[in-house]
Amino acid sequence: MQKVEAIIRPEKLNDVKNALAAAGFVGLNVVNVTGRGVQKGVVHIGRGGETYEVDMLPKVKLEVVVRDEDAEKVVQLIAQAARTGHIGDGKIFLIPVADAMRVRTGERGEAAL
Amino acid sequence: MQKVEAIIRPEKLNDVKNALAAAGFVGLNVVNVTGRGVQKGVVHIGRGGETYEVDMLPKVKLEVVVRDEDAEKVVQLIAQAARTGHIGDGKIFLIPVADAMRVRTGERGEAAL
Amino acid sequence: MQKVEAIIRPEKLNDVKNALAAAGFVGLNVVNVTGRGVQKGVVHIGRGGETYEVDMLPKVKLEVVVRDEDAEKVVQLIAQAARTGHIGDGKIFLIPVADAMRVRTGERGEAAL
Amino acid sequence: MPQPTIDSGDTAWLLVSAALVLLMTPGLAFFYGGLVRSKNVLSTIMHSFIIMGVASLVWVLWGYSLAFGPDKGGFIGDLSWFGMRLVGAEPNADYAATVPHQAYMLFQMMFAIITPALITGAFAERAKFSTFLVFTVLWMTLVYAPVAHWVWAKDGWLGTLGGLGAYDFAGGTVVHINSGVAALAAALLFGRRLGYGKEPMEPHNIPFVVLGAGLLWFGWFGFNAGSALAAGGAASNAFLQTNTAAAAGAVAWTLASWAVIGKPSVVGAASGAVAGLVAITPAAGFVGAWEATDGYLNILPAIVIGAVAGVLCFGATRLRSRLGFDDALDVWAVHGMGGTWGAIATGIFATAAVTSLAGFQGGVGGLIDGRPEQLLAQFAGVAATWGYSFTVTFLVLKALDLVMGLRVSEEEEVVGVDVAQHGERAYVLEEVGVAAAAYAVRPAPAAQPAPRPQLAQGESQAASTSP
Amino acid sequence: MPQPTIDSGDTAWLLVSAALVLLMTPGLAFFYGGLVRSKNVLSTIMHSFIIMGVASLVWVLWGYSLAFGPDKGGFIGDLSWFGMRLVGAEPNADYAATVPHQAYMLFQMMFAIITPALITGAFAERAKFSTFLVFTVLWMTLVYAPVAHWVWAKDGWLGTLGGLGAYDFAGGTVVHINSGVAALAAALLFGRRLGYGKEPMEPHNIPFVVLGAGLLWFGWFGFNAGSALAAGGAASNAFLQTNTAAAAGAVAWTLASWAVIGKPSVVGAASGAVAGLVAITPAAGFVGAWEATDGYLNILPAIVIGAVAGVLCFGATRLRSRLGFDDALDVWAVHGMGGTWGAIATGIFATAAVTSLAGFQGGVGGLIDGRPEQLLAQFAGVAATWGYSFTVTFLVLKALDLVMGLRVSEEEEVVGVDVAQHGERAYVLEEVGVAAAAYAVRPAPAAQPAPRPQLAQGESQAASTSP
Amino acid sequence: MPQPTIDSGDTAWLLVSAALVLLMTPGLAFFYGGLVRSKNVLSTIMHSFIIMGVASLVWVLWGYSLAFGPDKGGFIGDLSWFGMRLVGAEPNADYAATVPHQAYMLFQMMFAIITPALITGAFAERAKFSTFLVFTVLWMTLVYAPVAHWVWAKDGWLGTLGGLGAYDFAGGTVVHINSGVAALAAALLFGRRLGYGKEPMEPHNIPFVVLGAGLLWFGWFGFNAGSALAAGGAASNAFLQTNTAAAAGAVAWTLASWAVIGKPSVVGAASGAVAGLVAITPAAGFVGAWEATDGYLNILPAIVIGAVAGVLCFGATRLRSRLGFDDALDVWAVHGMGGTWGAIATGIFATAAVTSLAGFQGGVGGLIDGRPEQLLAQFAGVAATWGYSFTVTFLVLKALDLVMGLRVSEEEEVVGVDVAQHGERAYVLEEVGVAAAAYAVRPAPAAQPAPRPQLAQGESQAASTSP
Ligand SMILES: Nc1ncnc2c1ncn2[C@@H]1O[C@H](COP(=O)(O)OP(=O)(O)O)[C@@H](O)[C@H]1O
Ligand SMILES: Nc1ncnc2c1ncn2[C@@H]1O[C@H](COP(=O)(O)OP(=O)(O)O)[C@@H](O)[C@H]1O
Ligand SMILES: Nc1ncnc2c1ncn2[C@@H]1O[C@H](COP(=O)(O)OP(=O)(O)O)[C@@H](O)[C@H]1O
Repeated sequence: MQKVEAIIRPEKLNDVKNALAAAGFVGLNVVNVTGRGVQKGVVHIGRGGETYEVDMLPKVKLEVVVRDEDAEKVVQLIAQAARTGHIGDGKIFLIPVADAMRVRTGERGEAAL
Repeated sequence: MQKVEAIIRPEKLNDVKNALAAAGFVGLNVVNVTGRGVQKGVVHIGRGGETYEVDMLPKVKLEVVVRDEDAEKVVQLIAQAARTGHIGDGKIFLIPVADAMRVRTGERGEAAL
Repeated sequence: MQKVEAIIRPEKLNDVKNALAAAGFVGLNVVNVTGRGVQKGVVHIGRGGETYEVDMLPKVKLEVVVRDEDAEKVVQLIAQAARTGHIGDGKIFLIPVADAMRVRTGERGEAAL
Repeated sequence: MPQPTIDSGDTAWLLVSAALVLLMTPGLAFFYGGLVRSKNVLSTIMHSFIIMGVASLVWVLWGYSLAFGPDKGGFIGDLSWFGMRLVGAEPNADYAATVPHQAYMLFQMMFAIITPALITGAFAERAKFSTFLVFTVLWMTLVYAPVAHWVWAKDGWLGTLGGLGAYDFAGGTVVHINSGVAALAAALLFGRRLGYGKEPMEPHNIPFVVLGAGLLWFGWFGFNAGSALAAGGAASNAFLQTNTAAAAGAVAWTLASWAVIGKPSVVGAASGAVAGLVAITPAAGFVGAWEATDGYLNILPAIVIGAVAGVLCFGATRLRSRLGFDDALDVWAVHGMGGTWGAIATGIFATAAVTSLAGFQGGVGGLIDGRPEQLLAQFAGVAATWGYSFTVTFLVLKALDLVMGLRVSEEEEVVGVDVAQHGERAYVLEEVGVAAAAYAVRPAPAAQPAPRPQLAQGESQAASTSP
Repeated sequence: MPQPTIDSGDTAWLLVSAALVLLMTPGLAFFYGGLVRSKNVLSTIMHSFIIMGVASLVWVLWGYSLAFGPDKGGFIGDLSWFGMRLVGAEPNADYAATVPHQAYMLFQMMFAIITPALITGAFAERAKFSTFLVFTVLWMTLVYAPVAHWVWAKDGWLGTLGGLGAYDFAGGTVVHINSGVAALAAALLFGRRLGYGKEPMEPHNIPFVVLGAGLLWFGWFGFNAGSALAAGGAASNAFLQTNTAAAAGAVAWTLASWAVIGKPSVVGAASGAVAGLVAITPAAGFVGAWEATDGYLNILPAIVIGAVAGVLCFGATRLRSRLGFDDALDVWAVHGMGGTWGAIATGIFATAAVTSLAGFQGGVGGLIDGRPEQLLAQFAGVAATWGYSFTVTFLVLKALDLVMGLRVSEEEEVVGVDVAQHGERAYVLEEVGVAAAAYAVRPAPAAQPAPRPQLAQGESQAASTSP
Repeated sequence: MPQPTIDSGDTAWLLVSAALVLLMTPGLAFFYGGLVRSKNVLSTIMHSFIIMGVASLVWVLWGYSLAFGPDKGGFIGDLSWFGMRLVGAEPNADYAATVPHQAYMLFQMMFAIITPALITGAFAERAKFSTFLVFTVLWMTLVYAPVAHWVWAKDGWLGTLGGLGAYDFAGGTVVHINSGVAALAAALLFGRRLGYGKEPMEPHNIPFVVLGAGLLWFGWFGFNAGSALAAGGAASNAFLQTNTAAAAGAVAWTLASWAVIGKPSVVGAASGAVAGLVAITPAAGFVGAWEATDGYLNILPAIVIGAVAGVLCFGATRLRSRLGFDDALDVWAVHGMGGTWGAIATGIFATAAVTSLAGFQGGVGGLIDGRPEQLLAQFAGVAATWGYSFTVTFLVLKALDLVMGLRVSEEEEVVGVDVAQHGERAYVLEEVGVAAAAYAVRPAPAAQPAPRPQLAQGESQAASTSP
C-alpha cells in the first residue's frame, strides 16, 4: 500500500475531492498546513505602518492510502484537479505503508482500505 | 521503527491516550483532521433555507512512533479503545520509519523514542 | 528521498525555518500538533476551583522532503536550531518516500523537490 | 403648536435616543459581520463603521439642509442650512418645539447613517471599497435626502406636515423600504459572489449575529420611541409597540424555520426580531388600540405586525434564494419587504386615539377605524419609494460601474476582501483544537487551600527562553 | 401621594432604564455563552434571546395583569389588564405617579424577561429546546407573576404596599432568589452533563464572559437606579450603591480566587461584579448612611454588601462543585445565595434617612437603625421565595419530564446542542494557527511612502481563479 | 448662579451620561484586547475591568474628596468628603446646581475609572498584575486627583472656577494628556516586549477592536455632552461637535493610511474615530461657530479638529514605531498627542457665543474670536500636565520596579500573560478549519417542507455514546 500525500491549494480541495470520489476513491483525510515554497506570501499592515509579511501560505494536505496499483492513478487524478499552472500548485509524495487496519472490524491489509 | 497512524473519533481520544499510557506508551502526537469515508455528515441550515451538507467529519489523527516489536501491540491497544462497532470508527496505518532523533540529547534510533 | 518529520517547540519555528532557508532548504510544511512526552503541561483554573490540567502541549510538526543525501544535514540543522537542552525539545523522524511530483509541471522524483 | 421652549426631560430623551440609534450602526456591523465568511468580516464591518464617518460629514454639511431645509416644490430642501447654518440651540417649532434644533438634527443624522449602512448587506463580500465610498455619498444626496424630505419635512409632498398624509412614524419608508429596494438594485448590478450556490457561504460567527441583533433591538427603542420627540405617553406607547413586534417577529421566524426546515434557527430568531422591528417602525406611534382603549386586544396590532413580518421576511428570504439573485445578507427580504408590510399595516391598524397621542395631524385612524382611504396614502408612499429608490440607485451604480468598477477582482474575491482591500485579517487565534480534548479535569479541592498552581511541575513549557 | 401628572424627566429616565434592563438579557447571553463549550454556545445564547420574545409576549398578554393587576387575596392579580387593557398613557398612581402607566409596565417587563433567562444557566448544554420553551411560559405564569405580586403589587402580602413590609428595592427576592432557587431545582432534575467531573468543561470564550459582565454592569444602573421610578436623589443614591457594590464584588472575588487557588481569575472578576450587583439589588434604595448623613463611613454598607457577596458566592460555587450537582453556570451560587445575602443585608443596613428618600413607607430603617424587626420581614421574604420557587419549579419540571422529556439525547449532547437542536454551528473560522508564527515583521518604513503592497510579488496565491 | 433645585431632566441626562461613560471602560477593554496577541487578551481586558472595581472604590473613599473637596492651595482637595461624607442628595451649586451632588460625583467617577485604564495600553502583554494594581491606586491618588483638582475643582489653580482659565470641557487635559503622558513614562520604564520588532505582534481580533471603538463612540456622548451637566442647548452642541470630530477623525486616518501605506485600514478607521474623540474632548462645549452663528462654516472647527487629530495621531504612531519605544497600544500617540492638539485647538476655535451657552465664565472666546491670550492658558494647562504626569508617573513606577518588579518573567511572557498570571486561556474553539471547504451547498428546497434533517442518514457521528 502507498500513502499519497498531496499538498494543494485550499481552493482546489473541492475539485480534488470530487474527482477522487468520481473515480471511486472515497476514503481520505484532510489537514490544514502552512507551507513555504517558491511562492511569496501576503502582506498585512499594522497600525503604525509595520508590515507583517507572511512567508508561508495556507495549504491543504490530503492523505489517501491506496493499493500499490492504484497509486499512480490517484496521483494523476489529484494532479489534474489541483493544477493551475502557477507557482504554488503544490507537491505530491508517495510513502510506503506496511499495513492497515479498519478499526470497526479489525480487518487488515488492503481489505481495510 | 514504525509510525502508527490512527485516525479515530475525537470523542475516543481520551480513552486511547489513557490506554496507551497505561501500557507504557507515553510519547505521541495528535492532530485534527477532517475525514471522508463511508460515514455521512451533518447538515447545517442557512437563513434562506440553504442546507450545508458536510461530507467530511472531524477526526483525530494520532501518531506514535514505536519499536517494530511494539507496533502490533500498539495497534491492538488503539483499536480496542477506539472501537464502537459503528461506521466511522476509523483506520490505523503502519508506516516504516528509517531513523529517529531526540532533539534534546541528539540520541538516535530506538533510543530516541 | 526521505521525509524529515520534526516535532519541535512552536517558539523555535522561526529559528528553524531561517536555518533551513539559509542552507537552501526552502520548501517545507508546518502543521500544529499537540504532543505528549515527558514534559508536563499547564494548569488552568475553573470558576468553582476545578483545575484543568493539560497533559499535552502544543507543538509544531515540520515536514521537509529531501534527497537521501541531504537528509542527515537537514536533521542536524533542525536539531541545532530547535535545541534548548530542556525536556520538551521534541523528536525528529526520517520516513522513506517512494516518489514525488510537482503538481504545476508534473515533474517526478527528486526533480520535484 | 406649543410655544417653543426647551424641556430638559424631552431633550434628555432625544439626545439619549440619538445615541441609541448611533449604536445601531456598530450593532449592524456585527449583525452583518457575523453572517459573512471570515475572510470578509472586516470589510463588512468597515462598511458600516466608515459610514458613521462619511454620512455624519455629509449630513452636517449638506444632507440635513437638503432633507429638512426650506422646501423646494415638495421634493427637496435648499442649501440654506449648509454647514449647520441656522441650526442652533433654539427649538425649531416646525419639527420639535421642546428641544434644541440641533438635537432634532442629530437624531435625524443617526437615521441618515444607518440607512446606507443597511444597503451594504447587498454587496457584501465583493464590493470595491473606493466605489462603495463614492456610492454612499451619492446615494445619501440623491436618494436619502429627497425621500426623507418628501415624508418628514415641512411641505414634503408625501408626509403629514402638509403633504398627502402618508404615515411613517420612524422610517418604515424612508429607512427600510428605501434601503431594501436600493439593495435589490445593488444585488442585481453587483451580480453573484464567486461560487454562489456551489460553495457554502455559511455565517462565520453566529454569536456576533446575535450580539448585533441585541444591540439593534436596544437601539431601536431610541429609533421608534425617540421619534415621539418628547418623553411622555407617545414615547411609552411607541416603546411598547416596538418591543412587542420585535418579540413577535423573533418567535414567528423561529417557529417558521422550525416548521419548514425542521429546526428552530438561531440566526432566524435574530433575523425575526429585526423583521418585527422593521415592520413596526412606521406604525409605532400610530397603533395600539384595536377596538377601544380599554379593550383586551389592545396589544394585538403589534403582535400581528411583528408575527406577520417574521413569517413574511422568512418567506422572502427563501424566495430570494430561489430566484437566485445574490442580495448577500437579504436586505431586500427583510428591510424592503418588512418595511412594505409595515407601511401597509400602519394604514390598517392606525387608530385616531393613538395617532392624536403622537400629536400627528390631530387624530386620524386607518382601516380598522373606518378610514380605508389612509391605505391609499400608504400605498402612495410605498410606490413612490420603491420606484424612486430603485431607479436612482440603479442609475448611480450603473454609472459607477462604468467609471470605477463595482467589484474587486476575482483574485481578490478568492483571497478575501479583508486582505485584498484592507491589508488586514480579522483573527489571529492560536491553534487550540485538540488541546481541549487533552485535559484531565479535577473537582475543586477540599478544605485546605490548594498550593499555588505552577506552570508545570519540575519543568516548564517555555524553558527555551530562560536558559 | 402626589397628583399624577407626567414628568418628562422621570419618564425619560424610566424609559432609558427599561432599555438598559432589556440590554442585560443579551449581556447575559454572552456572559453565559462564553462560559459553555463552543459546541453549545448558540443554544445557550438562544435561551436568553428567545426569552426576550417569549417573555415579552407573555407579559403583555397576561403576565403583567397577573403580577400587578387588581389583587386576589394578596397572592396574585386578576386578568382585568389582559392584553394591555387599562394600561395606557396616564400614570397609575399606585405604582408611579409621574410617568405613563405603560412606562412602568415596560420597566417591569424587562425584569420579567431576565428572570427566566437567568435560570437557563442551570440546564445549559443539555436542555431540549421545545421543553425549555414550555417551561418558560409556565414558570413566568406560575412562579414569577405570583412572587412579583407578593412583593411589589398593591396589597401583595409580602411587600411594602400594604403587606408585611419586606424590603426589595429592585428584585433581590423577585428576580435573584427566585431564579437562583429555581435553578437549584432545575439542576437536580436535569442531572449532570455527560462527562461532568471527568471531561474538562472549560469556558470557551472568556472575552465574551467579560463583555456580558460589562453589559450587565451597565444595564444594572437601569435595574436599580431605575427602580427609584424618578430621576432625583433616590435614583442617584441607588446608582452609587450599585456601582460600589459591583466594584467591591469584583475586587473581592478576584482576591479570594488569588488567595485560594493561587491566581487572580478573570472569570472571577466578572462573576464577582455580578455577585455584588445581585446582592445590592434589594438594598440599593434603602442603604447609604452608616451612622449620620455626614459620616465618613456613609459608603461602607455598599462596600460590605458587595465584598461579602463576592466571597460568599465564590465559596458557594466551590461548595456546589463539591456537592456535585451540576448547576452548570452556578445560578444558585451567584443569584440564589447572593440574593439571599442581599435580602438579609437590606434588613441590617437600611436606614430611615435613605429609605424615606426612596419614598417607601416614609422612612423605616433596619438593624443598625435599631429596628431588628425589619430582619424578620426580610427572613419571611427569603423563606417564602425559597419555598415557593423551589416547590413549584420542581413540580413543573417533573411534569414536563414525564410529558416531553427535559434533555436532549446522549448522542445529541455529544455532538453538541447547537448542531443537534438548531442545525447551526457558532464559528466557521479559517485555520490561522501556525501562520502567526510564520511572519517576518518590519518596522514602519521611513520617509518615502511605501509602494502599495501587493498580494504577492510576481505571483499570487489565488492565481488559480484568474487563468 | 441659579438656585439649587433638582431638575429631573438634567438628572436623568447626567445619570445616563454616567452610565454611558462607565460603558466606555468595557469598550476600551475590547478595543485594547483585540489589538494584542491572543495569549494576552484576558490580561489586557482584565486591566480595564478590574479598574472598574479598584478605581470606583478609591474614588468613593478618598479620590473624589481629594479631587473636588475643599481646596488646599489650588493644588488638591482635603479629606472632608472621605467615604461620601457630605456628598448627598442635595445639589452642590459649585459644580452642578440642578442635579444631586451624588450624580455629579458619579459622573466624575467614570472619568476617574477610564483614565488609568487608558494607561494600561502602554504596558500591555508584559505587566505583573500585582504591581499594576498598586500602581493604579497610587496613580489615581498622586496624579489623577491633583490634576483633576487643578482643572475642574473650585479654586483649582489652572481651571475656570477661579484659576488661570484654561479650558478643558470634558477632560482633554485631565483624562487624555494625563493618561497619554503617563503611558509614555510607563513605556520607557517597562521596556520592550520580548521579540518586539522581530516577531509579528499583529492584532488578534480586529472585530473586537471595532466593537470597542463603537462602544467608545457611543459612550463618548455621555463623556462630552454629559459634561454640559444639563440637558439643553450646550449638551446638544457638545454632542454635535463630538460626533462630527469622531467622523472626521475616522475618515482622516483611513485616508492617511490609504495614502501612505496603500490600503484603507480598518484598525485605522477605529483608531481615527478615537483620535477625533480625544481631540474634541476639551473643545466640545466651547467651539461651534467659525464666524457668526448663522455662518455656512459653523461646523468647520469640529471637522478640522477631528481631521487633524486623525492625521496627527497616525503620524505619531509611525513616529513612535520609528523611535522604537514600545508603547504597545499607542496611548501616547493617540491620547497624549491627540489631547495636546485638542487643548491647543480649543484655544484657537473657542467662541464667546458657544462658551456662554455652556455657562462657563460668561463667554470668552479664543484666537479666532480675537483672544490669542486664551492660547497661553491652554499652553499652561498642557505644559503643567505633561510635566507633572510624566514626572510623578516615572517616580512611582521606578519605585515599584525596585519594590515589586514591573514585568512578568521572560518565561511567563513567552507562555502568555493569560495563562501565566491568571491561569486561564481566552478561547477554546473547536477545530473547524478545513470543514468549511468540505461542504456541499444546496439552494432552499422548493414547495414541500423539507424532511426534518437528521444528524446523518443511516448512521450518526456520535454513535459511540449510544451503544
Ligand atoms: N521539499 C518540500 N517538502 C515538503 N513540502 C514542500 C516542499 N517543497 C514545497 N512544499 C510544499 O508545496 C507547496 C508549493 O510549493 P511551491 O514551491 O510554492 O510551488 P510549486 O510546487 O509550484 O513549485 C509549498 O507551499 C509547501 O507546502
Ligand atoms: N483510504 C483512506 N485513506 C486515508 N484515510 C481514510 C481512508 N479511508 C478512510 N479513512 C479515514 O477513516 C475515517 C473512517 O472511515 P469510514 O469509512 O467512515 O469508517 P469505517 O472505518 O468504519 O469503515 C474517515 O473519516 C477517514 O478519515
Ligand atoms: N514515540 C513518539 N512518537 C511520536 N511523537 C513523540 C513520541 N515521543 C515524543 N513525541 C513528541 O515529542 C515531543 C517532546 O517529547 P518529550 O518527551 O516531552 O521531550 P524530549 O524529547 O526532550 O524527551 C512530545 O510532546 C511529542 O509531541
